[in-house]
Amino acid sequence: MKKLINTPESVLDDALTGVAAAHPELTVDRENHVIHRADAPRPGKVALISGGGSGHEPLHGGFVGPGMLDAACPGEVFTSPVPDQVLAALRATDGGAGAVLIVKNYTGDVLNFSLAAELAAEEGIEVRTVLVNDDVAVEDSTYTAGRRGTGATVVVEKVAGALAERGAKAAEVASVAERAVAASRSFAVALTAATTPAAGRPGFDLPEDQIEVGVGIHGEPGRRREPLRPARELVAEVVETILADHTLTAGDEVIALVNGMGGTPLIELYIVHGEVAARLAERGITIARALVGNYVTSLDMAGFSLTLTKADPELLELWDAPARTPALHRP
Amino acid sequence: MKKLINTPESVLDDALTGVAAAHPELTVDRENHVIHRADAPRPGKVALISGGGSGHEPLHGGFVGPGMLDAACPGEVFTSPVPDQVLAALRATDGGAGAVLIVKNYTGDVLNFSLAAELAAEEGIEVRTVLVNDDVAVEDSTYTAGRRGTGATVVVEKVAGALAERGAKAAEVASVAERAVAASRSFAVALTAATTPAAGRPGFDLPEDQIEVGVGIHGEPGRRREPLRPARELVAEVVETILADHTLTAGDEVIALVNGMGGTPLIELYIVHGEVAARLAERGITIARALVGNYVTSLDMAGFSLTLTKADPELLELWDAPARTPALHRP
Amino acid sequence: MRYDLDRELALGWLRAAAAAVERRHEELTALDAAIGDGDHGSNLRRGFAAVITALDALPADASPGTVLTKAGSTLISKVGGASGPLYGSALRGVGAALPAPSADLTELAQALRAGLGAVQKLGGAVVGDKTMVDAFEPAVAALERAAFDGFTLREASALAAEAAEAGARATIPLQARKGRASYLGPRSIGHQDPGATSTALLFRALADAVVS
Amino acid sequence: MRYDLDRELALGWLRAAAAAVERRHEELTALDAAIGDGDHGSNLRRGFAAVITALDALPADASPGTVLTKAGSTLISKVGGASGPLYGSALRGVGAALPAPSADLTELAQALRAGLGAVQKLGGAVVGDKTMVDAFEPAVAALERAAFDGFTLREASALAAEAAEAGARATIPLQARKGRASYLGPRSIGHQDPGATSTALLFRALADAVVS
Ligand SMILES: Nc1ncnc2c1ncn2[C@@H]1O[C@H](COP(=O)(O)OP(=O)(O)O)[C@@H](O)[C@H]1O
Ligand SMILES: Nc1ncnc2c1ncn2[C@@H]1O[C@H](COP(=O)(O)OP(=O)(O)O)[C@@H](O)[C@H]1O
Ligand SMILES: [Mg+2]
Ligand SMILES: [Mg+2]
Ligand SMILES: [Mg+2]
Ligand SMILES: [Mg+2]
Repeated sequence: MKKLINTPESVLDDALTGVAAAHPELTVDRENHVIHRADAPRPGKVALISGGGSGHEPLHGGFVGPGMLDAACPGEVFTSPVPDQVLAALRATDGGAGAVLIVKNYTGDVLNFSLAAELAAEEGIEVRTVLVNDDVAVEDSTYTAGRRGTGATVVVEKVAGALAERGAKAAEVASVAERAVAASRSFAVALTAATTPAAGRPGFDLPEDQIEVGVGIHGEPGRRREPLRPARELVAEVVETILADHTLTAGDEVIALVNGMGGTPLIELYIVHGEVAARLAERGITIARALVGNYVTSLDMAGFSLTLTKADPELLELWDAPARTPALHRP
Repeated sequence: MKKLINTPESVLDDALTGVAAAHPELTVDRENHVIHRADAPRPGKVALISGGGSGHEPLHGGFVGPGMLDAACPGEVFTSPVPDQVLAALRATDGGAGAVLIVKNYTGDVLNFSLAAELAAEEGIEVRTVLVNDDVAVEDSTYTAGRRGTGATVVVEKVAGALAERGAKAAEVASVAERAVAASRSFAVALTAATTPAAGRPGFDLPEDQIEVGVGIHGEPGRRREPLRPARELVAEVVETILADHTLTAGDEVIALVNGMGGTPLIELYIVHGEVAARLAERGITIARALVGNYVTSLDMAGFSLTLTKADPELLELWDAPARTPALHRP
Repeated sequence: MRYDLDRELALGWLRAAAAAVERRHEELTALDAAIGDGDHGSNLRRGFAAVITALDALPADASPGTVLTKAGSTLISKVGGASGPLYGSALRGVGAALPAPSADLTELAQALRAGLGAVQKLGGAVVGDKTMVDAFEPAVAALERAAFDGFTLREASALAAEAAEAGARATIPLQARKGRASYLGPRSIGHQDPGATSTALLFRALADAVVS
Repeated sequence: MRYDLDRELALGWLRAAAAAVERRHEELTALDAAIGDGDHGSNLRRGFAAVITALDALPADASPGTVLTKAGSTLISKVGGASGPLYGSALRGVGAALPAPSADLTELAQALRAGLGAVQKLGGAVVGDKTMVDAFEPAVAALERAAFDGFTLREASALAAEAAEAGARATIPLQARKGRASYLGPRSIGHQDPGATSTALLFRALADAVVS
């Protein structure tokens, strides 16, 4: 394992030290492992909070700031945060207008966030939870833990954050977040496996000519293995898979997120985006807004995910609204 | 080789297709391989142009926009652009106030940009060239091609771009760029080698416990091999190496860029930044501004570079000035 | 050798569990890497290390229930992931059912049944879903049977550990329907569930603590 | 067999060069990967493919100088990197010195000396710096000597190719002082310079074109 770390155990603490040093506009609660806006709490503003395992940076800490999150709760690598952490975030950002938790749909995240929500409710903080579950690779939600939350999280945090910033009520913020979830579908492929500091070796072995299709963001294997093919063919398959599960037809507009998993050069993500645009154009679907880069990563995994969010005027307007965070800016 | 590409030969063309699709605020001249501001030429504004081999994304195309570059000329992967390309960029952005070329000091870049400058001069465009040569790993410039241009390029493009945006004259823009170069030193370590699409395999073989110290950004081996050590020790060495060549003393302020080479997770870069901040604090040097992320990459190489720019009020003010580019924003 | 669950045995159990996790965390992580996200071992290791610290701070006259409840709360506060709330709630459920200074085998079996109930209430898993429940359920059933049949705590806890281990092994051919492994669909078949494995390890720790 | 450099031989030389680059680009790239950035082969491949296309567009009565100048300009326009301007300027330098429909061996040697001069003016390298100059200089010197000694073009071009090849091999023990390989300091020792290798290949292409 080759990593720029001190010890596998201190990864999160050491990274938070760096976040604190790099971002004076954020407050890092080192003890509770919470990153929040330095100006929190904002009286009268709904607190928008998210979190999840670390290793997905810039998600979520990189999206804390005006127009997006009020706080992020980074768990250990690939491990959901603990309830205490989420409770600390809820307390630090409570402006009296309630809170909305954006939770990616994983058993661990759901359990820990809901324990925290119970504790906060006992303290008089009104908490709503929005589950993000955009990953169409999880086909059958009756016999699984349900669809995973992946790339759509960025879209949800952006639009909900914009609405919260304007002073909307918690119910409105939760409702637009849910609308964004419902409008979003994602699918990911991996060219290599991620290596967690704790495990010290790749999560799976992948021959030089094979890729994992339908992977999540935690280094787990996907639905199946396939030979690596040219970007054009691979993207065509990914677009097909998403559209088969989406209500997109000619004339529709989308927000498209071509997301790198951490180990893929940006130049390749642009190649992927070019192919995505071509495939969608063939079907008469317009990319109204595009985001290309590493936003929801899986440590050093090579590969990409595509998220398509069906756009409407409200979602687009919120997507374009001002935001000032380490990883996403809108003027 | 596992890459999201169509063919090794079409990497640049296909990526430019994606850039064009993702960034309506930029114009991509597909024939000449130039990315420029959609509003170019801006009459009366000095044109700030840079370029270099591809594979370093977001450099340079990601820094085109108000407050930074007017145009970028991406060459083939790790290959400097050709004079025709640079000439096309000069023509497309010529607002009558001359141009400043930001050129990283590599033989190929220097030769190609200077041929272009000659051709442009014949067309009546006044061209100044600023060489970026910040890499202290190249120790002896008498017996080498001179110090390489690496991370400092981002700082130079930012501060020169801010001044150019305000309508400064070409000589002033070139002069602040030169000041930023003179104030900057960088050093890089690699944990893995980059794989170019053309070569198809890593530029060098590195045992599982070894790193290359003093590498450049083109997949070339560094000055020496060392065992991988904890981030704390590695960063201490990198900081030492830079300070040994820098005129920084207690009380000084710096702009610090902890730059990922493409294959290193952001969480590790934050760990590195935390260590950089600690080492500088020990010496009484203050990080006035920090930038942590993948800015000058080397395809899929794992590792990081550290750039320290000695700050002064003018450089800080220009660093903070508005910018609106795909990869760097300032409100 | 102990014949009832008292404060000492509760502490001994948790210490044996912590030691076992410390010894075998890499194995748990490897199992989790195969069909999950490769953190189960380090999750439990972090959690049980915190449990040991928390136990030191308990008053000397704490009941076994208080000890186990504290351990559960600590796991919830320190582990994260799916296993943190699940094991934490389990131990809190066990602890809540043991208010007296000591509990006999029947009472212990009832308390563990309550702990299992907490896991199932929270996680919704049933036997056969390829989770910790697949080891937990047969272990509790074995204890209940042993109590009914008049076995000693020593015999009962050994039977429970064996049942849990058999339950863990029996997850190998199953396709996961809960937790992260469920995302793999049929590809989860052929691997032993990490949570079931750690549950077996916890029941083995109980049996070891009883005889030591 | 040709005795003078005329239009046909200039074209034949460039075609042979393009074919050789196409055949051996991987080897050039591998040499460049060892002490540079691993693009020399693909750079020249892209460049010479463009040269071939450009040649087709030339008028049928173009002088050898025009042919070589055009090839040089094409390399400058298509290759990039260090080798693009250097080889491009070299060929432009050679072409500029060959205005007549045909040139004898002495004139060819003079033209190649001018091409080498262009490389050295642009890149500042001297023999021993571990660059293309290390193959270029001995090849030109061999041609000059052969012309002085009254050798045929066939004999002279074979000697030049051998000299270039020897010069390329002689770069192996050198420490680079120009170009990218210089960044490696002493670690550049022990590797053959890619540019010197491609220069040898270009002189071999000339010798091959002469006899074919
Ligand atoms: N819904 C559930 N009910 C019971 N046990 C579960 C459930 N979901 C997951 N588990 C158990 O948790 C284990 C994984 O724990 P761990 O790796 O620590 O958490 P995570 O899956 O969040 O990374 C699984 O092996 C499984 O036994
Ligand atoms: N200053 C120079 N003078 C002569 N030849 C040079 C000089 N710098 C580099 N070269 C030659 O160029 C070759 C590398 O070419 P290439 O790989 O195409 O360009 P780059 O180094 O820009 O990637 C080197 O092997 C060397 O022979
Ligand atoms: Mg986990
Ligand atoms: Mg090159
Ligand atoms: Mg796990
Ligand atoms: Mg090269």
